[in-house]
Amino acid sequence: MEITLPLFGTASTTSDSTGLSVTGLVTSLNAATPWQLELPASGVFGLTGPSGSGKSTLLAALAGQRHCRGHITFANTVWQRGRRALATHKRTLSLGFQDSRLFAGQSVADNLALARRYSRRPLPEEECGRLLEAFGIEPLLYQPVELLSGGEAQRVAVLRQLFNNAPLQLFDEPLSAVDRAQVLRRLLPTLRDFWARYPALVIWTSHDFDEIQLLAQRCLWMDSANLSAPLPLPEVAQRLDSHGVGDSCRSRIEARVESLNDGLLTLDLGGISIFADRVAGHYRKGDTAAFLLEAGDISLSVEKPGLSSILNCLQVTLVAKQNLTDGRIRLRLAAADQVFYADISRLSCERLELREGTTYFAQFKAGSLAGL
Amino acid sequence: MEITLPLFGTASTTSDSTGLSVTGLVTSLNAATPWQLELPASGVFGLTGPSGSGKSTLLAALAGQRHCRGHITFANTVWQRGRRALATHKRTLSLGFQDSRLFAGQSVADNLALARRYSRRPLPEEECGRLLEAFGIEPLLYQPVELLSGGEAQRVAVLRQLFNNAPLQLFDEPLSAVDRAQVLRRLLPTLRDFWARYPALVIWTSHDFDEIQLLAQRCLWMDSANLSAPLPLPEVAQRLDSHGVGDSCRSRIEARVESLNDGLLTLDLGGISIFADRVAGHYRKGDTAAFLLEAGDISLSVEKPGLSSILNCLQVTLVAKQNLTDGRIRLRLAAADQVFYADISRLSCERLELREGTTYFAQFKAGSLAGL
Amino acid sequence: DNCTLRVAVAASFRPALEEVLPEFERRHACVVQISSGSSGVLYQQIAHRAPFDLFLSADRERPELLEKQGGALGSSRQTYALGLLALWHPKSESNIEQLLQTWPDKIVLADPKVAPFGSAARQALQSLDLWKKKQTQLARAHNAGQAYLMLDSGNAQLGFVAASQMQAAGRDNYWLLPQHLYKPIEQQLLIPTQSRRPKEAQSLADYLRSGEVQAQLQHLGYGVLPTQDRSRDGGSGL
Amino acid sequence: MNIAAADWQALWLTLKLAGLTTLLLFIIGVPLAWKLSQWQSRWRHGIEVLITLPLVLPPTVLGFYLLLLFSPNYAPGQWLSQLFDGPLVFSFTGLVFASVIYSLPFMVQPLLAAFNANGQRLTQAAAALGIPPWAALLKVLLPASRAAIVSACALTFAHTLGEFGVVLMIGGAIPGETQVVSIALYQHVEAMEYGAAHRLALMLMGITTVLLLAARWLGHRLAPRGSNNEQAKPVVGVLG
Amino acid sequence: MNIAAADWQALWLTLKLAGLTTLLLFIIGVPLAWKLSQWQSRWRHGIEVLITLPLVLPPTVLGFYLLLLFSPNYAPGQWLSQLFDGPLVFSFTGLVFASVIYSLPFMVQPLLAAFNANGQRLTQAAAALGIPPWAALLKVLLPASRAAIVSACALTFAHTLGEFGVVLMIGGAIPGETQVVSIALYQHVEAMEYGAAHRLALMLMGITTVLLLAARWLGHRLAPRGSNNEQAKPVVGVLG
Ligand SMILES: Nc1ncnc2c1ncn2[C@@H]1O[C@H](COP(=O)(O)OP(=O)(O)OP(=O)(O)O)[C@@H](O)[C@H]1O
Ligand SMILES: Nc1ncnc2c1ncn2[C@@H]1O[C@H](COP(=O)(O)OP(=O)(O)OP(=O)(O)O)[C@@H](O)[C@H]1O
Ligand code: MOO
Ligand SMILES: [Mg+2]
Ligand SMILES: [Mg+2]
Repeated sequence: MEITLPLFGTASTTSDSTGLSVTGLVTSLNAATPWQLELPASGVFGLTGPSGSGKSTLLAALAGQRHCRGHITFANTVWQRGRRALATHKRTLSLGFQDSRLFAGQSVADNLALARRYSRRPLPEEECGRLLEAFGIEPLLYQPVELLSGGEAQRVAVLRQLFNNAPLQLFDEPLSAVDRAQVLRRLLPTLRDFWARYPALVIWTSHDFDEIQLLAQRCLWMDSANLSAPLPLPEVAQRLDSHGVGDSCRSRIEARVESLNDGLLTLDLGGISIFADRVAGHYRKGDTAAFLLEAGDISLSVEKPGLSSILNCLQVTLVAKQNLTDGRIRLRLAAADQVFYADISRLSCERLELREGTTYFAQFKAGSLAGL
Repeated sequence: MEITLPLFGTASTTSDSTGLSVTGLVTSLNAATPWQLELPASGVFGLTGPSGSGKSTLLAALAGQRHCRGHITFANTVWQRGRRALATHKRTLSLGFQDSRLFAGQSVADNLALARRYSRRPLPEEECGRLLEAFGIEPLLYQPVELLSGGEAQRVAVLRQLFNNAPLQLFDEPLSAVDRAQVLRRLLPTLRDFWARYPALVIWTSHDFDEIQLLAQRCLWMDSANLSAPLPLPEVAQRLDSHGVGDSCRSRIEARVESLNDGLLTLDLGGISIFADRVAGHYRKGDTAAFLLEAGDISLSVEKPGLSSILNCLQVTLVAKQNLTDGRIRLRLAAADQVFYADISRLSCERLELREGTTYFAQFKAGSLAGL
Repeated sequence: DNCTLRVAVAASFRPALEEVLPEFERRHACVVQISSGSSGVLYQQIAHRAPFDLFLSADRERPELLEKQGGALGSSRQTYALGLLALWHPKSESNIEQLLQTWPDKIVLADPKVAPFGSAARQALQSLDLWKKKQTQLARAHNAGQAYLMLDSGNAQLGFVAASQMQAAGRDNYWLLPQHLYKPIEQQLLIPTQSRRPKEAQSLADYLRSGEVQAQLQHLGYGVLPTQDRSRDGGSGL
Repeated sequence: MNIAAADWQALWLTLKLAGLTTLLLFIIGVPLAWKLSQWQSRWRHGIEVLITLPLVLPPTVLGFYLLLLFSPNYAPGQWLSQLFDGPLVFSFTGLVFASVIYSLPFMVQPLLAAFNANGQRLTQAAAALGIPPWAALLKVLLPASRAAIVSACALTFAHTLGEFGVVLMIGGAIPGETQVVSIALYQHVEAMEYGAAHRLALMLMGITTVLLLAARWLGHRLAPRGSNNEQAKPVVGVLG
Repeated sequence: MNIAAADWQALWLTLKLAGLTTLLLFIIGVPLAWKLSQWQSRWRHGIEVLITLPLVLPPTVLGFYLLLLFSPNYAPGQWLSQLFDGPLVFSFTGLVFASVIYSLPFMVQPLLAAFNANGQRLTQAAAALGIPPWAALLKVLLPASRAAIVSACALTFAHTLGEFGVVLMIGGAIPGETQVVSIALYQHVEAMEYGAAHRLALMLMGITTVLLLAARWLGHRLAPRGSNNEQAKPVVGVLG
């Protein structure tokens, strides 16, 4: 098979995947654990894992900027075969570095113009204007990049990459120095909308799992140079959890939109109405929407609870119990074909005499459902 | 008064503050809004605010690395008077830069050794070893700094600054590239313990408010080059909120430790027992400990609720109601001389017919109390 | 103590000097250290007290000037050789004048402003009334040595050099220019005031002017010294 | 100042020579330094040392070897003379050719240092946006290396102005063609026309100073506005 | 190879001169370049241009002015001669002195470029840890500028080796004292001893090449291990 492989950079007929296909990729970091990866031609994927685990190394290897061997194909084009590699600029990708790497000695506008000029799929003028506006870069356009603040530089770097609009976009902790308010309120929604309009395969590396959850459906997990296949977000959340973030097990819940009144969203979850507020974005009646529900936000009671400010109450089946390292107990609950987790204290578990297979009432506040 | 000011670098007798005192500090960024600041000789203070608002500029001005005028005194020593500035290396401070700035061409060990060598209060050997261990830097000691991953470089930079152990320590987004798990589980507890043993005045700049809450009692807020006086954390949380992070209003609650059994902490809050699990760290009976309670984690009911997995139930007085931009309502509650916030949906508020001045039952799970 | 003589010699005379020195060293049990350079540089150095015991210039003007400035020991200035101007030619049948007249290419000469052989070449061209006419064809070398290099490397085929150079290289594609075309190139020596061994220097001067060496010099491409100069034989300032 | 017409001519010729040489060396030196800075092989060190070698040979000796190289007696000289449509020796073209070889290290070394320092990072960043290598050089690396370019060009220009031994050897000091100011100056010194020498030396240094200052000022002007303004000021009047 | 004793002597003298000059210039150049790189005044450009000027004057003319400076006929020369306990002119000390002036730009320019590039950032970082300026220079800036230092020293060394005009003027070509290899080489050429000239030139370039390569290798070895290893490899055999 090695022999019949097509020439570099030319369309491959043997490879039938239009997405990214990585097999047996080995760098000096992961000699023992070659990386495998199969991703579709478009979609946003998170990438997270402990510091120093090899995330930046993976991105550099994908971009052909780090010594490696193995096999990389993207959009039917061979990028790497064995030790032979296609030059970075010939790969239809863009890579954002952890340290921004703006082009020194030039203004912000120059940086953006260059990225757009060499784009393979240039964005229309008005789209660029919209992005500039959303990223708050307009007032900085004629500033030399050396004078930008840390967060400003990161925003310019992301913007530069968006202007480039490559089919494969790799981001390395791109917004770590921007205030969370701006990220959550303006940047992430802008990015989500942008990729909806201009689809691309995006790998978004971040230590902020919220970022990943708001952008991606699935997430890659890197730990000590071991790369996992794309995982559903709850599973990554659990891994993060086992790495010590005590409060980050969030479950993804999908429900059909029933109505949106006065900021309160009514959803249908297997016949039961549940409520969500605090949800920005556009929901249309009949759409299926996804939400995050934090395990710690759910409480359980044996009998149907009385009137309280907790709006949502679901009848759930307790599937499994698991002891957490911090002394609490994680309950795996099932309702309406969906699985989610609730973390409660051991004391509650004993008091309520919870048993697997039994049905209970799970309560959570409308505000606990985080819209994506 | 200008005339009677003592010479630079010599102990001042007119200034009676042993801490940091800044008056009328003006850089090219804040010509219209001079900065004032009074901080004690030791303690950890957060610094946060939108990207590009001037945080790094403030730190640079304090360190004497940016053109400014005004008046800065620390520990009875004049650092800046008018346009005359004391050279950075003569100020008893350390400044960590947003971009790590490790000493290029040297190994990690060299970097750390240099910082310790020129320390004015060198740490004992075993303390350094403990920090190295806690920061996970030991295996990297002989690596050239050029090869460190983003998060590794940041950890080395923070460590370098700790080894320097200056009386005033300024940090600029020092852990933004480290995974949250490590930050919350290992680094922040280590830092808290360190500064308990080696007190210093610390300004900790971060976009991660959790970091600040876990380290600091008070926080400076910078917005469009306007610097506020040190604020209590809930107030900063609200400002962050009004800047758009919908889910970040956490209140600080202080309670006396009653007992610690099997991972469950029993606390006394004005005569009522409340429970907290998921709390790492060492608590001793009789200590007063601080916890964070997220506004969204609290639910209210009119009557005393029945048995559920929600362990904590407090009788509270509703002090004020405030409409949030996302359609929810923030309730200001008072109990046992403490004030905290609860966010509930408008629907609940209407259903429960909440009124200011009335007493209700506030419920929250044991897991919702995050230990500091 | 052993005797060392430091001699500053014009570059063009160096080969000849090296030829006759061994005999002198043998007779006087004296080691001679040679420093060669262009006469102009050597003049500058000696004027600024360079520690030389004897100065062999390639011209007459500089020793004269040095003497006038009080840089010479007594009346040590003397002529020790007569330079002969030669024309390097490309194995041609025609005569000097004709060849120079009709030559279409570059003509090499040493720089008339700084090199004695250069100013002699200028005089010769002026005598032939070619100086103005050939201005644009003249390629100036820094000194006679470089002029020779330009010709020897084949970058030019016609030019003025010193006869001594052609002799030393064993070449015969040259003509001696008729002596009436240029002022004689009187090469003079003097003993600088700072000389630490004026006695030995004087004996070297005398040796150079002796009949035996002069005969040798004629084989090396130098002319016969005019008699009035020989009459000053032995005139030591001591 | 009282400067002879021939000296003015020499001055003008020298400026032309130095300017042309700097321009040519810029065109040659930039890609050369860039390729070298990207080349990871151990041979690279060899080439870098090779580029330094024109410095090591005394200029007159270098001139001597150039004389041999230009000689129509040998193949290279014949080939060069065909290439440049006339012999290189005793011609302005030859001077330019020689100056280019002679001043090569002055252009390449500072550029190489700059490219080594931030070349890899920036070229990677450019390639990661699909910018091909040549465009990366011209549009990313050069603007970022502005200071090094000014420094390299200034050194090259100055060195060519002061070029003496090589020119002396292969130029032939033909007024208006190869008689550059360094030769005129030396002639004045040797001919003991000290007044003229001092005047010409002053003139040369004056003109050079003005040109170099202008180049720096231009390099500064071309930088995006605002840069370097707000850096830490040297501390004034610190006591204690 | 068949090299005369006098040539060996000249070679040894030259290496001594170049080595000593490089060492002295390193000691002078590092603080000078550093002060310049920190100096924010507009005068800085003037000083930088001033340092370039030794390049502009033809070496022989520079030598001429040095001759005037050293001359015991005038006051400065007398003072210098007292200072150095003997006249500078026509002595090895004088050659060192002249070489230091002559090669100054070669040491200062590359260092200045390096210090300008990362000096401010690193010095700030050092000062922000209480490290005083001098310690910052020695322990932070120099290790980070290793490549520039090697380059600067190599240029200085090479340039001093090839120094001709200045030495010619103020040296007096006294064997064993001031007769350096460039002069011996030129004398061979002038005396039409081409064989000896070629041999000596080859020898000179050979020794220089070895020394420069060794310096680079050393500079490389001194860097913390591992650096530069894992950078992007040039792409091999790319088709399409
Ligand atoms: N040297 C400078 N000269 C002029 N303007 C500057 C300079 N440095 C920064 N600025 C501008 O001043 C503003 C404040 O910058 P600063 O770095 O202090 O922000 P910050 O609060 O640290 O932001 P971030 O959180 O993104 O790091 C920014 O808009 C920046 O562009
Ligand atoms: N060029 C290199 N050569 C050798 N080792 C390297 C190189 N670059 C990085 N490393 C090491 O490889 C490991 C992985 O680095 P990498 O930058 O991929 O981590 P990362 O997952 O991106 O971490 P972070 O989240 O901190 O940025 C680190 O321990 C680092 O020290
Ligand atoms: O010294 Mo010479 O003899 O003409 O150059
Ligand atoms: Mg990384
Ligand atoms: Mg900042």
